[in-house]
Amino acid sequence: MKVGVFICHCGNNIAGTVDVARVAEETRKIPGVAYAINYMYTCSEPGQDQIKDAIKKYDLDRIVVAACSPRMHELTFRRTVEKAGLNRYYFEMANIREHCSWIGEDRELNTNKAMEAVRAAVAKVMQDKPLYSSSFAVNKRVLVIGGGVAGMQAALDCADGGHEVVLVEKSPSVGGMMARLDKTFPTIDCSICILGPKMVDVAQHDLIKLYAYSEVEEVKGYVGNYQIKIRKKATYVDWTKCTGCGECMEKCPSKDAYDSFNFGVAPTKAINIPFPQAIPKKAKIDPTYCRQFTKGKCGVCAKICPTKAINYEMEDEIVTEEVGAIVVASGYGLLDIEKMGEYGGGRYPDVITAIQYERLLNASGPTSGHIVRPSDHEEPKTVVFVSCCGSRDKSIGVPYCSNFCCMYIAKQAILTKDHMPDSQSYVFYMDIRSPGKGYDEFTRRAQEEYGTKYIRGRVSRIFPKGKKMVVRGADTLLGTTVEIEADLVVLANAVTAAPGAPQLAEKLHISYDTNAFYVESHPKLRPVETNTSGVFLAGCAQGPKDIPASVGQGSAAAAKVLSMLSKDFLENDPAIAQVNQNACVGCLKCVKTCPFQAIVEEELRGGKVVAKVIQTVCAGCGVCTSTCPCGAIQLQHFTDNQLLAEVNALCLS
Amino acid sequence: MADKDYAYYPGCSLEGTGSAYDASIRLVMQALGVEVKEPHDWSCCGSTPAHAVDHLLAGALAARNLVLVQKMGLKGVSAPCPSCFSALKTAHYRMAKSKAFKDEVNELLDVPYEGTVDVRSTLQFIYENIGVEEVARPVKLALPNMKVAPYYGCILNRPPEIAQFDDPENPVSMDNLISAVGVEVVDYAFKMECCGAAFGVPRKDMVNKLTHKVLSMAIEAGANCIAVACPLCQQNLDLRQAQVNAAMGSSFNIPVLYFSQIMGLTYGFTPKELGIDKGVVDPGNLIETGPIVPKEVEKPKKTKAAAKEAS
Amino acid sequence: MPELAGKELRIVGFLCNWCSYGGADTAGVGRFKQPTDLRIIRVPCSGRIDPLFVVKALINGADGVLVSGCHPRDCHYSDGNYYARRRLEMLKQFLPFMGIDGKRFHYTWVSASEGQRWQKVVTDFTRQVHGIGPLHEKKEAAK
Amino acid sequence: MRVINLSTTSDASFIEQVKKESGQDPAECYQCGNCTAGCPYTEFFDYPVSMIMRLIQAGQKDTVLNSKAIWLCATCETCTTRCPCEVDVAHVMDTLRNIAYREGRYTEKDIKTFYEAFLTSLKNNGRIYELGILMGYKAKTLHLLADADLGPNVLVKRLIHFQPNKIEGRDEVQRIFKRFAEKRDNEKRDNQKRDHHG
Amino acid sequence: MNAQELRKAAKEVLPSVDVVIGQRAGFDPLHAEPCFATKPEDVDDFIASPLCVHNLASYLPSLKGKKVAVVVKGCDSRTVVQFLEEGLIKRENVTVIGVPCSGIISVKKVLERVSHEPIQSISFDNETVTVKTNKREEKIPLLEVAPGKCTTCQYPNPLIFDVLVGQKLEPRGSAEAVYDDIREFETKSLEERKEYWEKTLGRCIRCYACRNACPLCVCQESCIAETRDPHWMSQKDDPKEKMTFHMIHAIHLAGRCTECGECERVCPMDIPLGQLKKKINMGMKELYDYVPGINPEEKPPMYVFKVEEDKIEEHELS
Repeated sequence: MKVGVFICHCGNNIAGTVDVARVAEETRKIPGVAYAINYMYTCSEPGQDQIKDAIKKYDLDRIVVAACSPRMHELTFRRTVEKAGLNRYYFEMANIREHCSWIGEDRELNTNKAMEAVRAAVAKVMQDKPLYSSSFAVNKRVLVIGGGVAGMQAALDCADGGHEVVLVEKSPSVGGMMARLDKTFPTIDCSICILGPKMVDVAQHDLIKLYAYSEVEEVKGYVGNYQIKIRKKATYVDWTKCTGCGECMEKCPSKDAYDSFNFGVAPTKAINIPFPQAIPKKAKIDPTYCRQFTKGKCGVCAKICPTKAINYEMEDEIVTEEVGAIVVASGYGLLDIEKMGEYGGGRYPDVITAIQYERLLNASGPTSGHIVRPSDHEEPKTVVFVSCCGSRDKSIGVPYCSNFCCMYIAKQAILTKDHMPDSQSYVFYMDIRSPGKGYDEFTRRAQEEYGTKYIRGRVSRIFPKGKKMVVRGADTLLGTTVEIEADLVVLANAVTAAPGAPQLAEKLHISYDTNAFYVESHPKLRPVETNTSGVFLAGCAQGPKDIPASVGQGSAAAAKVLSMLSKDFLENDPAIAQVNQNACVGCLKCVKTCPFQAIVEEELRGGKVVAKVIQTVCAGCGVCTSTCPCGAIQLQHFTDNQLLAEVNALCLS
Repeated sequence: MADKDYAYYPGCSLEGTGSAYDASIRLVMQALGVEVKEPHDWSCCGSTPAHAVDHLLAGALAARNLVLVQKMGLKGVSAPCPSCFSALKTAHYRMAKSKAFKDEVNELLDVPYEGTVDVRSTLQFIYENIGVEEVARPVKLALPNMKVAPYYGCILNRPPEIAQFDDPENPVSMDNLISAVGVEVVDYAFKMECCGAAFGVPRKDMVNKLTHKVLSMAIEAGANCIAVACPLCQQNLDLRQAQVNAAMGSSFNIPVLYFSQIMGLTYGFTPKELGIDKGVVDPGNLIETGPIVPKEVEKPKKTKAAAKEAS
Repeated sequence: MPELAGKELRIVGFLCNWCSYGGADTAGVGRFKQPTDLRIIRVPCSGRIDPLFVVKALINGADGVLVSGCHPRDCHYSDGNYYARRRLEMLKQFLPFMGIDGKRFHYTWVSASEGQRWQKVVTDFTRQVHGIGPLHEKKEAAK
Repeated sequence: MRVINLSTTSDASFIEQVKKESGQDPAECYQCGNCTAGCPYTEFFDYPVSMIMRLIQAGQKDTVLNSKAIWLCATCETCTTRCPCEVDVAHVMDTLRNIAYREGRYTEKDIKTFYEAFLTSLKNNGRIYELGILMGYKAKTLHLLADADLGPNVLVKRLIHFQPNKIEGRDEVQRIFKRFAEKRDNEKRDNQKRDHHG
Repeated sequence: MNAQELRKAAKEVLPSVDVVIGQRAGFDPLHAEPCFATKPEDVDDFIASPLCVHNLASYLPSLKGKKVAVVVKGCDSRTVVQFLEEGLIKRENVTVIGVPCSGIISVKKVLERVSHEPIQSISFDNETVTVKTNKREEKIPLLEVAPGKCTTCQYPNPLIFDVLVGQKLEPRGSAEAVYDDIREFETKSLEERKEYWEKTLGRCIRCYACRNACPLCVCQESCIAETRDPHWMSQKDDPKEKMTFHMIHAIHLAGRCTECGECERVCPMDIPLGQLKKKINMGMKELYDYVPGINPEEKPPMYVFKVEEDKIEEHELS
């Protein structure tokens, strides 16, 4: 065995606090090391060439690079050694930068530590085995979860790329939050006017199969070969017959149903089509309000429906779809303002949320765009906007900024003035966050052209006084408490993860952060990938973001899907578990603990029962290896012997 | 149902200005069949002046009393006065949280505090350990004229980490107790805005303004009587009403009763027994009792915490 | 020589690739200074860490062993750290029975973003191990 | 307006002291102003609460410890309850008052006198004797007529009793005060020694 | 215990199984040996007495695929249950003949008691053992020559059985007292414990009898103490390697060991190996509220988890 070791200076990053020449010198004494040298920038092209040349010149068969973190350059160097004809797994990195030169102050100790790291890496590389990927066929259909603007964008881009798309939307219509907005910042263009055509495209695209009012029930399989169970929730209306004429909604006698599309700003009918531009434009019965369900008799809609589409006996239906890639665009939720006791916690009718206000502003909303106070339906003259309602408030568990509230508050303030020129708006803010193109100018316009009064401080208390709501906040620039007697208070309540986000993540085997937003593979370089290959992210499911960013991410996720599906076969990572059938005693404890159900029981000829790894499902965690009492199942590249070699190198000397 | 075997720490105010609070609580407890166990030879909790001057001294003065309860072998202690409650509970909380602080405090004491005593306000004790159902049982009479605005003051349930009782922004315990004995309650926004009582002696200017705000909000909401659970609040809102009127040009004349006095009235005790005559503002016909008129039982209001749990 | 005699003790760390190894990288990028005693072995997941590796290290020369994985709920492989927690806790309770101070072995959770937490874990654990002293007789390092 | 030279006047040891004694990190405050907004006393303060927090962050020891605000805070806990950064602001105010008291800075003398009258009564009797405190306070502040308008009412209604209620364990309470005084004296001496050597 | 009843029961079971495993008299009066009965006359050799020290359940996994009936004491039955928990045997293939047991003998203790004089006969009456040697006759209370597990036995009655032979008995002593010996050992200092184990385990000759006798050591010839891949241990005669081996054995049995005592019984060097496993079991009970071999429906704690563990707290660094 001839190991070559390359010790990188990383300019002064390593050489500054580690005596790299001495490390090389000591490394040469390690048995098995045939060649060791230190070099300025090993990852540079000449640096890599040096490795390739040395492999040929000295007939090296294993390579160690002592440099930065393997999370940084492991792949780079694997490719290098591969180009020089070695198996890419005959390579190890010793991290002497992040874990050594950057954190230790004493040159002598650092140098010693670097030598130790090299010794462990050499011990490991000498135990390394060549590994080879195997390939498997890819199903070229795509599942998109969530029919908001991000999901629709991803679905359309994938479909335009020639792949069949299964789009699953939880609510009865696609459109998401954007469909509820009146106007969008900073252009003040009508939200549904720009979104509507996209929704129609989704409905009419030959390659898009839309499941509205449906949810993902179960996800099985692995990248390239997923089996998805989808629950089509009972609508009690046969959508193959419903024409969306709206007759039923008009005649329905149950008028107090909660309107989730309008966030309860006004009631709706028990049978309803959520909004005029809905896609699909189909009616659905809400059984908690429908008299047929609550009282057992009514049947008005069934009687008048011209196509006889009503079916009170309908039940949920489970369908299965097979896909190769998944885009998760499941959107966001909003903080329940009951958590804000000092703002009345939802007890005062004239303290509303911004999305409710959006519905009041909207011409197709329940008030036809007329702004009225919920308590007495009078037009408010003084409107106070409270930003950071829950956001950046770790005391209620939302430590982050909700990203786009500053902008929509400015928009709503502008629209308020447009609707009611004699009104006065106030905005309580902590910081105005407006870093997008044309955004800061927009918030300035709200103040300069529309006379919105911005007050720098948080609101501490909102309480009623006669017909008014008193908003007591601080003006920290004035250095005192201020009070405003408002007719209407609009809370910019925090953006939260969508309800049920953790459960969906568990089904998909993707990680979510403490706030239940989904975690991308790398915050900068892999922003739409997840740690589960084949599953991609778009929109607010990954974190609060505005419309352009969501659309951008939808397209980015689609691009990732398209590039993945451009191949007919995918290669698996060979660093997965492997069973030594001779050693396996068939106790099958590994089957019990595998988090991915990647291990199954196999009966050999002669009746011996052993464990068997499904290569494509195994994710390479190694739980099985530490479960197996006899070491018969080994995670490749992290086998017991490989890790023991490192332990022994560090301990037994 | 939680344990009812708690000590009762009246505190200095209830021996003086708040004697009517003490008397009414003892009567209410008697009607509810709960024995009042006063720790022998209790001392002052230290109140605001102690913690304003030094946390360690404050901790030790309070902890001496917790040690007395510890010696009685009881699970906990209830204190009617929020100031005492806060002093005792804060001492307990900080000693539980920091061993260093606990050791320092115990160095000052003859007998160390082991950290085992559950401290509650007497309001919390009645509300949680006895419960609204039991509280409704001894009711004999109605108070048809009374419309009560419960005033909680600042520290009965604040800060929530320490007080661990009711909702810190919209408390409902006193509302529910008074409703439970059949008396009408009005909701208003200043249930817990500070009335400034702590500075009643040295800074009357501040107190007048703050008290004025609280009283006007309650009256605006339609109340003709204020219920309190604090001897300092009672003194401040009642005794100083004339001072407030003089300073602020108002003409308030609203009686301020302890919640326990209101409960006592419905249990059939006389105003004199309950010390209602010790108040400055005459309650007049508000305390006239009448026969109970059965009405639909209102559901108790939910606290935020309970609502959250339910969802 | 494995540790600089007199200045260091021998501490072996097992870190999961996705969270804690990344957290240690983050600490490095942030230049958060740490004691140098720790030697890190990278594993894909804390669930890969057989308690026997810890035993092996402690019996054969390590004075302390540190294991760190993703926080519960954050495991890259969704469940690996839950198994690790059970197994390592078992070991933690068993070691003192054999006469090995349980404080020589610590397991914890550090995410890839928690550079400062990593610095604190390393600093505190190193101090803790130094507080107990060496587990093995130290041979004079041959210079 | 005063110009503050942050290079020369920011007292890092003061920030550290507040942090240590209160157990709260002033750096966690991001100056949203919620405490100031909710504080019932803002109108009486010379510096609103959020500005006291800012002054601590800026290490302005004298301005903070000489402020009226720290004496006028009634520890009503509104700020603590609503602080989005989970800073126990009321406890910080209390700590500042403790430090100011120890250093002999009493910007609101009447309040300090009232506290002392209260604690003296406590020390002497083990319990509080309201009339005694009032008398002691009036004698010291010379506000002899304070609350005189209340007098007849109070006396008539017998709210205040005329005899102090002394407890048996008075000496135990006095021992608390004694040990406390000794402890603080020793600390002071140690600090002086250290300063001297340092 | 009554041998007649046992033989009767075994004969009734025999036609429906391939083999009935019991114990019969061994090569000397003190020893019994396993007896694999396939014919009714084999059953006539069965004995039932404190001499029946073998845990016969150990044979079950190796007889996979056969219909087997096995005679078990209370403690042995836990092994059966544990096999079921781990899916190592199929319930329908096993017929359990349960025998309540008031204690067995420790051959080593008996021999010590009679100073290793050759034994001519041994008999049992209630809980008294009468031993005749070539020099004398001695009556000894059974518990004085019983293995440690019997003195605090909580499971005198089989926990699982198809046929029960004999009357059910009461547990011996309180459940808390079971771990008294462990707690007492833990009053020693860390240094004393380390020294004790170094010395005690130093006696080990690495014969692997403990492992071979252990019913739950599923690996047997694949045991990582002897394999090259993975290469956990060298064959060097070194105290560290001995310590490593016994810790491997104990840790592999975490949440699995039913404390049948076979490892100690067979150890030629008289090493109290059961203590290591017992200590870990104590932790399993405290941490996961789990006792091995009690409930066939349970899952051993090392192969499951809870997202929120009830008893595990984050460890603070000092």
